[in-house]
Amino acid sequence: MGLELPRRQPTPVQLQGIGPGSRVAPAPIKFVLNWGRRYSLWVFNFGLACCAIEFIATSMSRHDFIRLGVIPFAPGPRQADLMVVSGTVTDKMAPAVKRLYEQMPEPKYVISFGSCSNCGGPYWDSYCVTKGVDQIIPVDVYVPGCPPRPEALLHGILRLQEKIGHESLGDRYHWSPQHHIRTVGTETLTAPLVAPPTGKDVRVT
Amino acid sequence: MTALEVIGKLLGCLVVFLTVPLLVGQLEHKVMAHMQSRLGPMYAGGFHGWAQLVADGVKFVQKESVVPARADRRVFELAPLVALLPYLFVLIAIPVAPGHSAHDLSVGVFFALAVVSVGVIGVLMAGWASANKYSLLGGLRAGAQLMAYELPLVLAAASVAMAAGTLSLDGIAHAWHWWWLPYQGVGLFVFFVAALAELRRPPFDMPLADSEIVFGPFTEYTGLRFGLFILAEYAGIVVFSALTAVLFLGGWKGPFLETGLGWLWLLIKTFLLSFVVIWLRVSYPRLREDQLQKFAWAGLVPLALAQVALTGVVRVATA
Amino acid sequence: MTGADVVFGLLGIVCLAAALLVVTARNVIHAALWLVVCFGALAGCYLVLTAEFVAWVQVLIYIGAVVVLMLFGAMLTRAPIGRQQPLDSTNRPVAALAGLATAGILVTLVVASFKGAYVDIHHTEVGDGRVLGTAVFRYFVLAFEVASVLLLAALVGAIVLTRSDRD
Amino acid sequence: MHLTLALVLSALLFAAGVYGVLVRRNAVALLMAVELMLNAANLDLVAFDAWFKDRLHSGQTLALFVVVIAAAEVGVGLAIVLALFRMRDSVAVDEAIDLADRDPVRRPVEQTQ
Repeated sequence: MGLELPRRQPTPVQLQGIGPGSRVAPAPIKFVLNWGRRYSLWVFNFGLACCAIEFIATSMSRHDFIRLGVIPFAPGPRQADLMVVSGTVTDKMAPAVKRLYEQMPEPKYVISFGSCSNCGGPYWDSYCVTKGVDQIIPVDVYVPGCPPRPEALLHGILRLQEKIGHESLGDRYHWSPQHHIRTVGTETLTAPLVAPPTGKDVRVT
Repeated sequence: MTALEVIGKLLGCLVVFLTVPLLVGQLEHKVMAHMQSRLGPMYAGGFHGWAQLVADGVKFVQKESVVPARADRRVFELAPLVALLPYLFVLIAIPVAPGHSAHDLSVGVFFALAVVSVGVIGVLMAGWASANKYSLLGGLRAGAQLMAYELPLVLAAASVAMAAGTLSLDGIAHAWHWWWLPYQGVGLFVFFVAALAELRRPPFDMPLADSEIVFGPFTEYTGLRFGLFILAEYAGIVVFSALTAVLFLGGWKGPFLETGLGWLWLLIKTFLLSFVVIWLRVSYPRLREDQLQKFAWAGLVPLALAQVALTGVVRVATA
Repeated sequence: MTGADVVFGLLGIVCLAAALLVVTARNVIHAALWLVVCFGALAGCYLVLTAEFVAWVQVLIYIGAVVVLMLFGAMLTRAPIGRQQPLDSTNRPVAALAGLATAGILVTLVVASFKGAYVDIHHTEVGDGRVLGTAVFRYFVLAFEVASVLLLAALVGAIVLTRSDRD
Repeated sequence: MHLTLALVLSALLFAAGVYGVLVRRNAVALLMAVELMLNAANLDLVAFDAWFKDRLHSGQTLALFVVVIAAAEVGVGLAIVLALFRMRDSVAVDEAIDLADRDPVRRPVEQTQ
């Protein structure tokens, strides 16, 4: 666990629709923007264990979370708005979870689905299980259960939508006028514990 | 034609371009859902989730736009526009009523096919500039697919142009009779299938193949640029459905109300064909790359040539 | 100076600039993309010269097929992003000299020979499908047949060349 | 419009093509320069067609034939380039100095066999 990360700079974020004026934007505009994010949550399933089966059941015809605008269409993280981590996050898998989270474009949301990803679940005393995915990435909604029923995920999605409906993007991102960039709060991206890929082992075509 | 009229027509094209693809997208959500005994979007906008794609659009505008560090930035940023704009230009040539299109060209068929074929350059640009091997593979597949299916597409269009004796879209729709359905039926099949392949729609979505190469050329695209690619896909469905309707199904012609409400017939035919596009997506599995090429060269090209020969024989016999 | 002159001149500048970028670009894909711009502007020039059919053939064949084929070929032969194995050989000064000499000779020649020649584009027959169809299938039908044989030979040749005989 | 405009543009395009053919060592880029030269010829043909008011439209027809031949040329040319690339892992034309299959400089493995 003694993994020390170098202190990282805040990540600059290019958001197209949100300028520095987003803090003072009139309420109707804020409402429309939040409404758009609320009902268009393209979901990226990080299925790691049995909870993934429940996630899939939620996407199928009986429960059908597309009703809520949660569209399981994004094949990769770049197009996703919502990541559902369903299953046991192991220390070996954790870098991949963090990496894929970081590949998602802002604004992005995470639902931790099931006891394992909430806190390690029944494997809380295992040497290789991450005690909760919130140790590596920020989580918006926790869905308890082992595994939770699909209804529980639907409830979690509704809770997330309520949260999105009341949030303000101007507060979520810090605008620094002298650099003309927006940054995500550093605390969400610099949580230690798992080393991110260094880039040396990554070959880009 | 006054300047005001021209501006009005172009504005009309733009409005159609921005609304009809969204309607087709919503249709796809709903048709797919009901075919899979689901409901599809129900909450966005209230009544049966009618505003789902509006919400998607509002969201795309707000998303972070990521350009990979190793990507070729300018080509990467330009690619969605190159993929989208050709479809807008084609819309200008499509006749909505006898003698009514935004701009009637004497070589309309050629214009439409030529401009549509430019769109694939956007996909190739996206595939190469993303600096991602899956994108590059997808781009290569898209290029190979386009080259294979361009030939039957043009041959089928040539057949119907031969039958009508003109290259003008308006003239072809004028010359159309109901008995062209059996007469040009093979051409209709070839054109529609090749159009599906040009659009990279399932079952011809090898370039995107999300279970093999993530999302092909669009893997690295986020936010608004990705939204433009999606819009290009649906605009492509609309444009090719409308082209098929004008070339092979008589455009504005219908059993009644032909004179006043011709545009309505065209719209109905376009939506019916779009429905078939969606239906095929839900029904058929994806073709393998070699099956895809074989289907084009050994299936569609001979069929298209046979259709051209048949049309030629009939034209000479009746001349 | 008429409107047609101005339009043609602007398209010509675009076309020429793109052509220069095609032969000087450091990256083969960029060169191919500039080729698209060049051919597009050239199609516009054909439209000004009332050759409507040729213009759209230019777009369909050159942009839609030839450039796509070139991009495809460049990608298959591993065109990386950014700097790469240099595209140009070392004889750049000689090549520039030859290019400039060609330009100088040809431009002086055509300007001297056709000074003041005027194309009356408002009273020429527009080269649409009917006109060119008549020309090709009535007066040039032998050339047409020969061209089709040539295409067939090229098709067969390309297939033979790319076949791998290992299996 | 003035005929010289079109002719000068065509001449300059041709010169750009000449420069490209002489300077390029990547075979695909070289093919592009050849295309530029063919297009310069096409522009001449179309311009003279409009100038002569040719009733047979032989200029435009010839331009169409040039387009056909250019397409065939690119097809065969790229096939050759791909064959070259498969054999030598390079598309540099100045490395393809002989027509033999075996190149002792670039393929030491085969040389030892």
